Amino acid sequence: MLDINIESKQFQTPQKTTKEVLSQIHFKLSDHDFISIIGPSGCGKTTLLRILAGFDDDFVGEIESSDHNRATRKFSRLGNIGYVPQDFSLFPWLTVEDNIKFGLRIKKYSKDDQTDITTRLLRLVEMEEFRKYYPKDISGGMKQKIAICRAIASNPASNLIVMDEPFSALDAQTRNSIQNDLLHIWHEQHLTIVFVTHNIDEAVFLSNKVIVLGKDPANIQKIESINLPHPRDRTSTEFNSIRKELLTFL
Amino acid sequence: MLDINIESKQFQTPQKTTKEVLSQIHFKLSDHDFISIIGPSGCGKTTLLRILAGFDDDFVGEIESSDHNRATRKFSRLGNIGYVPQDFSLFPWLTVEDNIKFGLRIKKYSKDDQTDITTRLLRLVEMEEFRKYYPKDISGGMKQKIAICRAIASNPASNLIVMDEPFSALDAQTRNSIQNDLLHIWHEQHLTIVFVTHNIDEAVFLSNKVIVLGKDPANIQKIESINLPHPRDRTSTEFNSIRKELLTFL
Amino acid sequence: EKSRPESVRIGYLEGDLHQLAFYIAQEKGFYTDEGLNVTAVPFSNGGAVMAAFETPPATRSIDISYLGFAPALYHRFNNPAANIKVLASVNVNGSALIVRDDDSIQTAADLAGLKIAVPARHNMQDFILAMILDQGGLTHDDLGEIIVMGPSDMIIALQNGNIDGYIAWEPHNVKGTTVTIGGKYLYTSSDVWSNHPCCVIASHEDFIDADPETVQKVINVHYRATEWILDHWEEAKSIAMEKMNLSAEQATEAMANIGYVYSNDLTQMTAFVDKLVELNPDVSLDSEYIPSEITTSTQFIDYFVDGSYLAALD
Amino acid sequence: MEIESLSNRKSTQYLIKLGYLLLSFLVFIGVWALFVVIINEGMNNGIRVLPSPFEVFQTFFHLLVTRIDGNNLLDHVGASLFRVLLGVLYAFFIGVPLGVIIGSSPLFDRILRPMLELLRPIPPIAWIPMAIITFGLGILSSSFVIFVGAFFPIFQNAYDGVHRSNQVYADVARSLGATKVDIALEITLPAIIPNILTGLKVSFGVGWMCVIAAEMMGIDVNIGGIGYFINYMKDVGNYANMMAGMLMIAIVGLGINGIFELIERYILRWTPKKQTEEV
Amino acid sequence: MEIESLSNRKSTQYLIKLGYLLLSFLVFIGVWALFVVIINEGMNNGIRVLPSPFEVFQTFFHLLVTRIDGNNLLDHVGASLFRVLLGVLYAFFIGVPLGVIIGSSPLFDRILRPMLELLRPIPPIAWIPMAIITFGLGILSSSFVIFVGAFFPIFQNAYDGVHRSNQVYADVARSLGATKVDIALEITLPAIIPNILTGLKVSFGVGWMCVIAAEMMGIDVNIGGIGYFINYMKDVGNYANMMAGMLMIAIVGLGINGIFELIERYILRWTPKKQTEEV
Ligand SMILES: Nc1ncnc2c1ncn2[C@@H]1O[C@H](COP(=O)(O)OP(=O)(O)OP(=O)(O)O)[C@@H](O)[C@H]1O
Ligand SMILES: Nc1ncnc2c1ncn2[C@@H]1O[C@H](COP(=O)(O)OP(=O)(O)OP(=O)(O)O)[C@@H](O)[C@H]1O
Ligand SMILES: [Mg+2]
Ligand SMILES: [Mg+2]
Repeated sequence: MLDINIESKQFQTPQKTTKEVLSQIHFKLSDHDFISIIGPSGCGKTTLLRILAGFDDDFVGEIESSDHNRATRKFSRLGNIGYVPQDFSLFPWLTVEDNIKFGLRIKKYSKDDQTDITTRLLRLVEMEEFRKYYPKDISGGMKQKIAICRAIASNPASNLIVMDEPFSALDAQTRNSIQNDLLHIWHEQHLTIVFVTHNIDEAVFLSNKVIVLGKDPANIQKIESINLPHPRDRTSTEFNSIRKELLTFL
Repeated sequence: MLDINIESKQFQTPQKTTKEVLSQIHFKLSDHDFISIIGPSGCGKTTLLRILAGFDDDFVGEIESSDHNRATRKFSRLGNIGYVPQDFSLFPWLTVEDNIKFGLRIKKYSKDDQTDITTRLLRLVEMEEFRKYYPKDISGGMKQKIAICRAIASNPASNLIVMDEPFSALDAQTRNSIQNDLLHIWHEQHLTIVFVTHNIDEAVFLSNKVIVLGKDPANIQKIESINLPHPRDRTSTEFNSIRKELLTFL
Repeated sequence: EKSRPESVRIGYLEGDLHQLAFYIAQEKGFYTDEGLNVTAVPFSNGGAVMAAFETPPATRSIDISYLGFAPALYHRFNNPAANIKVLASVNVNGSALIVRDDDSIQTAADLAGLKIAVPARHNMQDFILAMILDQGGLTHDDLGEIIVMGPSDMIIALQNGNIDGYIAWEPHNVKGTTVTIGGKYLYTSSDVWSNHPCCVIASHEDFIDADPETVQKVINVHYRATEWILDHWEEAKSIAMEKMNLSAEQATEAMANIGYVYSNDLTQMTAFVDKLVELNPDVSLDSEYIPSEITTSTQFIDYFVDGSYLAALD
Repeated sequence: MEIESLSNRKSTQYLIKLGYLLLSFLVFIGVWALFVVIINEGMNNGIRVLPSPFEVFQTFFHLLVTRIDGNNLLDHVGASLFRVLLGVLYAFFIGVPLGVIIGSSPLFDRILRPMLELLRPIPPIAWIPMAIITFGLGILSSSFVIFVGAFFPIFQNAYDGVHRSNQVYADVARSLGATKVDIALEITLPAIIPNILTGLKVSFGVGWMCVIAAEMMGIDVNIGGIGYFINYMKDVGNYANMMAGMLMIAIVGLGINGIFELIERYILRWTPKKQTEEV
Repeated sequence: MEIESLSNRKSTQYLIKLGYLLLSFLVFIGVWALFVVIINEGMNNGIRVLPSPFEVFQTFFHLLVTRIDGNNLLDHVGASLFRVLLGVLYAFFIGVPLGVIIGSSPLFDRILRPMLELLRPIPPIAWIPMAIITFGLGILSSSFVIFVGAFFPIFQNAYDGVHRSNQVYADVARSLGATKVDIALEITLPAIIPNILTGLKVSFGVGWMCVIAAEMMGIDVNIGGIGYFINYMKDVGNYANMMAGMLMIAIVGLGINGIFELIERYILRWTPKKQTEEV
């Protein structure tokens, strides 16, 4: 589906020097992949994701969309990639409902469609009664659920969604249940997901491929395929041996 | 060492109604215990910890210090409990060094002692070179290490330190290394630690007793003793069976 | 004669040709000759001078001031702290009503409904305006609007069409009659009342009691300066031109409208009080702030005007 | 019983609050009266220069209905408010677009901002003489001075708002298919509304201050305004009227603050509550 | 070579910045000149009312050394600055303790704050007539007016600082054995320093504005001050001098801002950098 070939990504520091943040990031993203990216804090995960989502095309390299037979860095400018950012992701001036509707409204869906889709998604994440709430009035876990709903609501043409540590602030219980929700949606809507986390456990539990990044500059330390069936048992021996192995790369 | 008997703790809500946050919290804290408290977000962990630390004595119940043969709720007003709060814990207007020195200065240690103790602790957490930095210029993990140093620097008479989710913002790698540091210090200084976390893994890895709290109001669901020797293997079967068991209580 | 000069703070109105004697005295060093060290305190109108007299003794900022007779009277009747005495006169006449040069405005009666500016309410010019209006059978209430502003702003306002006319002291009247401003004299104050009292010198009773010698010196200087103006008209004119930014023609015309005097014309002053009481409902000889035994304007002027320093001129 | 005791407690708390407010008001009147006595007795040897609080209140109500030179207190304060409104309106319609444009375009930022920075340190009041000589004595002058005072807070807040408005919101919107125009209208604008409100509030404060100064200097030949009124009353020596005018200013100021609070509460219902407040 | 190209790039960037600043200045002069032409030609039929920028700069330098009525521009601006400083100083020494006390004591808060809230909406400028009649025309009056203007920003910031200062810091300090006095001196005070600085900065701005208004109304019989100067020059019709005075105000304003920035950069070195800035 996508061929990612990033030779290098540099930033200008406040001292006007340049700093290489990404180097030699090469991997393939296939249809219905669930790729997790893990790596130390500040290594460049968000930067990589922003490039994937097409918000940043100031890098050396290329991202090619193989199936549509066109080569462009700006493939996502069409707005066909869902994005769940690391933080502050809901528009605080819109209600829960209007946040989900945002993309639908922009894409000029009919009022009825907007309501239908929103209601279906709110039901899916069990948040129908919070429709009229503003983001400030719901908990962190709820916010994350809504951010995910918003990303998938208008059904990105690419079916691709990138997520940046979406569960970092949640407690174990909420996190577990929302992980299962995500897997459910992923399967249901036949999505392709790129997922950044700093939690190895989570990566192993969710994805079929884990990319481990190093630091200064971030480069790929390891790409691990995980073929365990879902739902996965976190206490199984295979699960833990994969965790252990990944840990050695960090 | 401490006999904790909290019958009830209530808050006044902004709507002027009252809300019970803690109910029937009874447990014992022995010398050199490492107790972890886990529970869902917003259940009352911080509230409980603040009561333990003596910052809040507006509750029904009693906390008795058994070994000193005196019964008082305000035992910690003597300033003999170390406290590592959940957030914003370093004094931002002081350098790393002066943060650690704060308690020593208050307790009128000699200048030389202040410097010696600070240097020793900074060396222990491998942060000597950051002496003169202000908190804003060091990473989250470093801040947490300094907060711990500050809490133990002036050697609380009780040897008791309470910590409120001190590692919540860290990536896996940093978290693992600082967990080991903490165990080292705990053993070395013969400390008693009460540790709040929302990470079951962390609780099982660190402590000899895990208290699982329920919600609305928080009450004790389970007190689990863990007798595995240190260092613990997160991938071992025992470890994972304990994790699994605790998960059922959440 | 004296080694250390006596300090005295004298108030005056900014850019008022009536008070030329003060400018001349400063310029010619008459105060220094008397051994006085003068702090000159500028004010925008007589009301502001009176407010300064009325502040508590500890914070009062002037000892003696040049100001219009009207605000001095008005405040004396209406403010418990306005304990001043008039010591000498400064000029007669010298005010005028300037209106836009328009055929529709020919007499006092045409002022009905117009917007007229005055330097302050209840000051000298406001009072003259009342007299002008009275000639046309009008009162202040018949004007479209009465507006208070500094005399220099009046000229700008007339030029911009913000007002239809104004009444001020010289040289602001003559300045308003240039081609660009487009005003004309409708009445001079001497048209409605020849040789009416105008500016005076007044001092607070506290100061008169405390330092009569300095008061005497100031009056001496004023006398000398006034005489000097009358004796050296052309030279005085050139000083006025420089101080007030005037052309020779403007200075000539303006000074011709002003009668520079020093002695008090008690008859005219009494008439002034009578007219003030008649035209001004706020002013009454019953005022609780003047001694109760005073019931007539003659008695009041006798009380209010202290001619002893003029009498003692050397 | 539970509920009753609760409602009892509530009304008790209410009464306590009211009691404190009353106490505060009494303390205020007391301090004021004391001040008057000190000035009159201590500094003026018993001459009644300053009026007592009671006299001021009496005069205040009297002036609400009695016209002096054709205008009562309400006319004056209304004229002042109108001037402020007009100036702030100009500032709003020029300041917000300029803030957004300069805030989002580095080129304009580089060329126009230093110029504005040069003008900014001149207080609006220092423009009064300039305004009088160029625009005469009328609404043009007064609203110009208020415009100068109101412009910078509004501009700066809009500018800061754009600068600080989170890039992430724009990214998300783009990922959902929003165009540049969509982002400007649907993201930037709502995101900077709190800033603009803050700017407006500050502007009103500054404008209110400027109008009083400008009126004292007689900037507008139409109805004098409340600043004109108090200065005029000083000049004619009627200090009770002067202080009644100040009272009027205080009341209107309180009113403006109250209105802003209501507007904020409504428009900013999506923002988290502020920490403080509660009297 | 790497390093050289880097330093090259640096100096190029520096040049570009300088170029933009110059361009900005030229645009500024151009706009100003255009404004003068419009006023003189368009509104005054070709009569030169407003001076050209060039004339103003010339006059400015002339007035730096030439005395008018005994004082040059620097004397005037110095007098104004002194008044502001004095008023702000009073406000500081009264506002900070009061803010801390009222901020930390619910009782004082309830009794004193409503009283202050009643006084707050009266702009400092509205106090000018009152100041003149009670304190006369001198430094007492002018510094009183500036005090009123400077007090509220300083008080409010100290108050907010205490209110918002994090309870957690106090808890930690207590856990380390700090007494109440320790906490007040070692926690509350440093924690509110940024607030107090903000308050001071606002105060200076307000004070600078007030002093100009007060001087225009002739509040001080000693050296007139820069506000008096520009108003006086308007009155005598010397508009080049008037605008030179305004230029002086702008320059001093820029200077004050610069000094505050330096102080902030030093005292607040422990606070995270602000987002914006950079011209
Ligand atoms: N706009 C920018 N300008 C300069 N440097 C930047 C910029 N954005 C990011 N960086 C730098 O790039 C590096 C990678 O940042 P990034 O946010 O991608 O890390 P991350 O892996 O997402 O970290 P975290 O786990 O904390 O979210 C960091 O060192 C950061 O300082
Ligand atoms: N001062 C207070 N006034 C009113 N309610 C409060 C107060 N402090 C805490 N609460 C309430 O008490 C409950 C428990 O809060 P607490 O901070 O102890 O939770 P927590 O378990 O530490 O949560 P987290 O995992 O998010 O840190 C919450 O519902 C909170 O709203
Ligand atoms: Mg990131
Ligand atoms: Mg907590």
